[in-house]
Amino acid sequence: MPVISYIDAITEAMREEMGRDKRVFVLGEDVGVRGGVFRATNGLIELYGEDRVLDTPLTESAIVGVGVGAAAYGLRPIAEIQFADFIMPAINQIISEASKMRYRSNGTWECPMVIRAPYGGGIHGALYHSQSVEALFTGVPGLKIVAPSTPYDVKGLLLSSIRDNDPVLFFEHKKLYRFIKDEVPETEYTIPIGKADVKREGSDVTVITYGLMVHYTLEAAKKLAEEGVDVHVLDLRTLIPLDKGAVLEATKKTGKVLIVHEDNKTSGFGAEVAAVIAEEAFFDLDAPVGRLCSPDVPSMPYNSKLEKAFMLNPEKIAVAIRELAEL
Amino acid sequence: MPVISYIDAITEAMREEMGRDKRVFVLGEDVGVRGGVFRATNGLIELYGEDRVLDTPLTESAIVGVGVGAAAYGLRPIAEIQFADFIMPAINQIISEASKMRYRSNGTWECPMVIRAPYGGGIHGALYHSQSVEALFTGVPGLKIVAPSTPYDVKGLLLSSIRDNDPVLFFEHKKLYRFIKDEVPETEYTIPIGKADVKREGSDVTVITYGLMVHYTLEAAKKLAEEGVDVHVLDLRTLIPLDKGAVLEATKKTGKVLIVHEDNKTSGFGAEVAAVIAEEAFFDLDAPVGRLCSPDVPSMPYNSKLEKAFMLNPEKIAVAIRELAEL
Amino acid sequence: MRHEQLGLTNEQVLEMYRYMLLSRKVDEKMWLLNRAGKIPFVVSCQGQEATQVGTAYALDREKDWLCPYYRDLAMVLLFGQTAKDQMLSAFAKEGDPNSGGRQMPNHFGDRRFRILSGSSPVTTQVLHAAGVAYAGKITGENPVVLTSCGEGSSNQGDWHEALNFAGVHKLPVVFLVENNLYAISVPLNKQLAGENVAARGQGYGMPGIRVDGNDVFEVYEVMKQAVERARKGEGPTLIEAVSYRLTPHSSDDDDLAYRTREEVEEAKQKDGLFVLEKYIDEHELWTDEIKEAMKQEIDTEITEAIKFAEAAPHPDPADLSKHVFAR
Amino acid sequence: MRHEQLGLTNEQVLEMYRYMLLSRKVDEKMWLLNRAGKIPFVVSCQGQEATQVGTAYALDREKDWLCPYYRDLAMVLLFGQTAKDQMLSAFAKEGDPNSGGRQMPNHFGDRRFRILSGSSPVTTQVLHAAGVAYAGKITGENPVVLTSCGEGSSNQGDWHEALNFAGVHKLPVVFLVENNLYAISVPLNKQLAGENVAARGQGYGMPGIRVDGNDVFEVYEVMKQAVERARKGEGPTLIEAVSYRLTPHSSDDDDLAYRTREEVEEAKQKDGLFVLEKYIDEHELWTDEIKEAMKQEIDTEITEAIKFAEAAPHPDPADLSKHVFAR
Ligand SMILES: Cc1ncc(C[n+]2csc(CCOP(=O)(O)OP(=O)(O)O)c2C)c(N)n1
Ligand SMILES: Cc1ncc(C[n+]2csc(CCOP(=O)(O)OP(=O)(O)O)c2C)c(N)n1
Ligand SMILES: [Mg+2]
Ligand SMILES: [Mg+2]
Repeated sequence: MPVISYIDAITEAMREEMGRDKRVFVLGEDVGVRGGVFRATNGLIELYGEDRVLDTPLTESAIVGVGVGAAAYGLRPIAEIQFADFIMPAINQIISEASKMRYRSNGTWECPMVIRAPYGGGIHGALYHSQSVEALFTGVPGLKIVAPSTPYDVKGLLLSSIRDNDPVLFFEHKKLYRFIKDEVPETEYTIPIGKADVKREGSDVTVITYGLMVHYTLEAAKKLAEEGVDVHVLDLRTLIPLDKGAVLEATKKTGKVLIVHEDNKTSGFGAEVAAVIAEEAFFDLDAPVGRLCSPDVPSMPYNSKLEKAFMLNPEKIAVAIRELAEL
Repeated sequence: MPVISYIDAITEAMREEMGRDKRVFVLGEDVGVRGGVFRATNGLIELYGEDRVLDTPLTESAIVGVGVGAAAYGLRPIAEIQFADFIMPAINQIISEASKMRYRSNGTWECPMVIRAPYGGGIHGALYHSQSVEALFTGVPGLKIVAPSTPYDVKGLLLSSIRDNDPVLFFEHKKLYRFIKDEVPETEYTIPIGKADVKREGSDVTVITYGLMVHYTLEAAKKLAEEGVDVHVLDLRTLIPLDKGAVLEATKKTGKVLIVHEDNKTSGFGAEVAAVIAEEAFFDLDAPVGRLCSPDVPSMPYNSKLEKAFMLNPEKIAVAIRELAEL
Repeated sequence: MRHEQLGLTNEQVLEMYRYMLLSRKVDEKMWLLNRAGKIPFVVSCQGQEATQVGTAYALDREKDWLCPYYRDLAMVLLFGQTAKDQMLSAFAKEGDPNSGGRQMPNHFGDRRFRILSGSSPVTTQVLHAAGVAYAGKITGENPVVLTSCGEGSSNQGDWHEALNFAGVHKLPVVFLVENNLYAISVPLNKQLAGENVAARGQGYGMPGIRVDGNDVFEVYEVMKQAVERARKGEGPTLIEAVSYRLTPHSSDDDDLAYRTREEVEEAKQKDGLFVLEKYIDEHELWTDEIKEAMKQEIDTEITEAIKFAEAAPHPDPADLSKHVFAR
Repeated sequence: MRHEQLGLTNEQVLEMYRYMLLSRKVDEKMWLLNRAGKIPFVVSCQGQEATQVGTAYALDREKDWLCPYYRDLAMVLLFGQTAKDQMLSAFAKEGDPNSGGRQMPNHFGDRRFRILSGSSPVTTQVLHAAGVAYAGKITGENPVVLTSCGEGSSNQGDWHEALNFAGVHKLPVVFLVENNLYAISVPLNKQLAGENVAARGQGYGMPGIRVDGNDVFEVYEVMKQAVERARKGEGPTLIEAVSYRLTPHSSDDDDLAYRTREEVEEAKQKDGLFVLEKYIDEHELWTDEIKEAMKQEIDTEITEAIKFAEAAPHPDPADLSKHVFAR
């Protein structure tokens, strides 16, 4: 199997699905000739032309709103938001329109659309090119929310998202784009939306996480294994619908849960995961449900020392796991 | 003390503070001659003129964005969003601008501004005049979020919000506007942001809630008292900053916690409250942390039977408390 | 005669009138039902029927699409909806083709007639229209898309983004702004910098045309040209039709708080329905019998629609959670 | 001579040139520092200095306000910031007056000079400008507010809402659009329906004027009139200054992916800095000594600024959580 990067897996998924399904088209800022500022749509305009690889004006509400209209018509738009931080002007179209189209029309209209957005930090992006914005949407019924951590997962989940009949927010951690490579089949495969994945089996402490933090946690786990702490790592992959079964099972596995995410703590998605555990797996718990997250500040600063102070890393994660293991 | 309605308490707070502080001004749709579609700004234009009671064009992003500029200049805008559901077009200005002004400028600029928004349902408002939108903002550091339940609280907290040097989202439950009356002092008083309030002392089950649900819970508690179940009711009043001390104390009080809110369950603010309890009061708990919320559907329908099926009420709350009490 | 110069037959003129009258009467009945406590909410088309009929008449009602707003009753009736549909919606019954009773009345959406489901937050549909037209263009089916909104709504950011997008891609969209001089209580001079919406067309590289919205022939004529232009691939047109809202903003409004009875009475003299009736009378396009029969027919149609809708079943409360997602 | 007709002294022309050159040189140095791996990011003013200097020169730099965008280096230098300030920001040091190293370079904000802190999401500042002007107007202090953005950004909804708001209230704002023909990779014809931003002025009831942004005198002349108009209470003006971005979009961009080397070379021939230098040469407004001395001075200034900034302290990581709220 070829070994490719996270971003190449994304490009492949779009390229292949656009070849298979004429209804699929891509729109966003600089997605055409430039192939996207991160190069996720690299080569697509040459293959599929500028009608299906559409450079839009610099207008996020239009990118999503035009997508909603095109999806209603019967196409399958993939909208790229250049940085997740810039999804804000499109929130009205996402929350008032895309998420409610099916419900408000009593199932007669729908919005099969993917909104891709690179999120996350640790790349000197400062306050407005580093944000984790997923928690803005996890409370909005009608949206599916996906945030994969590996090239294999990102390709399989992007294909499922494009084929899904509902709006999917597809969050790609931009630090992962070129950070990791993976074996990815050239043959068609999909990964179902709504299924978490155990990335490491362990018996002492369960970590539930997603995105870049999966890798940092696995690093921490490797180190802790040497100390005799055996860490179980669940990668949510999909945030909404949350794979409750997997969360509860992972909790049962060790009785000690640490939720880790890059987003700030208060009302981050970890809150929902913790709440589900506190409600539905209470009697399986041997210790308080921990959350290790970024601090509650507006976003990570540009200065490298401040950025480092903001970001989680394998060391910080290891400390928190160790503490929990010792309880 | 005069007995006045929730909405009159809001009007009074603005009227008095505009009299005391020339920097305060009101802007929004129909807030002038019409006195607001709910009449919250009734009489203000007559007293303070159209420069300080400004009918804006139908543009929420401008209402907040102009407010941000005016606040930076040194004024104290109170922006009215006609219905909380229509705050979506302003989210970029709230999240990217208002919440980050102080942080990004290293404390040299600020945004002392109140954004008032009537939220909540049960008033035949259908999908777009009924939403609870608070959870969209509780994860955004830099914003304070207030959601009072009584005329006394709403007046005291609105005064504090106007005087606060940071942006405050002030959520008013529109069903409460004329639903309840209360003794409200004519003399100046404030209630600090960030302090929850025990609305009923009890020893069997703790309910943590806010907004309209405070009243429904108190009704349920009254009924349950007759059955011998003694309910402790904590009204959060402020969501951010969360009064953790009060939450933990209320948890300790009974060891059994039910969180109740009108917003849908998944990633509602109850998730954060449950997560705090699961992390910081775990050993005080005698039972799983319950959450009783609206169902995870996009919003409540217009049809009265569907609306009723959506909304919580004292009966549904009583059932959930009873279940918890019996655990 | 004017209508002949426009290529309209006598029968067509009578049909135009019929739809204007039907709309007016359905609307009037809704107010009565509301005042009688039978339906919770009304928002009217009264005073704007000439604009709406002139518009819909210029479109291909077998092929073209509508992204209308809440006052466009006459438009959707011409596209195929019936008085019965309106009453099912007003009573929020299961059979409501727009939303199965989930949305407020006048939140149109009907797959049968290519009327895309709309929401309450104003102006979002204007972007959907661009999306539908874009999809129609790249699939080669090329329907013309008519989208409309109030003049107040034309100040929203989405409106700008939509006109610009459609202008860039020369999409077959006609942007109609129904200027009724008020956005709820806010008069033109506080809404619009230029008093004139049509003047904005130039900035988007498209014709901007202002017409007398009370003159169904003038609207039809200009609309016809715009539709032809769109059909030929020459791009979008902006049309501002000026008329007046003869009712309060909605059943929750009290318009005498912001405009005088005299002003409303004066506007009634120019009412497009009245103007067309006079035209038909003067040119003797009908006999008294035909006229009477038409009125009778409409009355019967509405009476039966109300009877049917009142007796029709409510949606099943168990269906509250249906149609959040596809499956 | 042209500058005399505009009331500019020889000294002023030299000062204009000095600031254009200073900006250019600071900018060029940043690229070198970036390529040397010393600073992570650069976004340039190169090619737009004439526009910016002509603009700032027409304002009252002791009283007026700026809500600029990320290319406006020359503007903020004229308002009082220094090369040292820029380097502190580029190195993200504690002493950076804009943000204490929290924001990327060119995210200007400086209370000392009434430069309102800006963010990365484009066009939000245009609404802030309207808010500052509104506040200045109702307090009677009436500063003129200059706000700017790129032509791509002028398609955002906030831009529309801001121009309309300012138009309605005849606010003393000058809206500058620096049209450099590209929004990252997207050329004008894919961004703008009309090729011409100035044409939009009419739709907001304000003059819309297009100038050669390479001609500092033309910009100054038109700007002067707009500022006078604003100062006299006659309302806002829209000015579109056309020039060219001589560098890639930012240090992360590769502009040859979307434009030819020849095109860039051709634009360099029209470079406003070059044009002004020729004008000064031709009219012998300086001697070779003065010219050389100026260049020398600037070089020294920048070299020292870099030395200072490199040696300056980083912000204290412990301050990460400072300035989220007032206390
Ligand atoms: C985004 C948004 N903000 C506010 C409202 C509340 N609202 C409903 S209609 C209306 C006025 C609309 O005025 P206009 O666009 O002129 O249309 P008209 O009702 O006059 O036909 C307002 C403020 C809304 N529906 N959506
Ligand atoms: C809301 C938002 N979307 C996207 C971006 C990413 N972005 C930064 S600059 C830019 C292009 C800006 O073009 P233009 O307005 O013409 O200004 P220029 O850079 O050409 O001066 C884009 C897309 C952003 N900063 N903000
Ligand atoms: Mg109107
Ligand atoms: Mg540009």
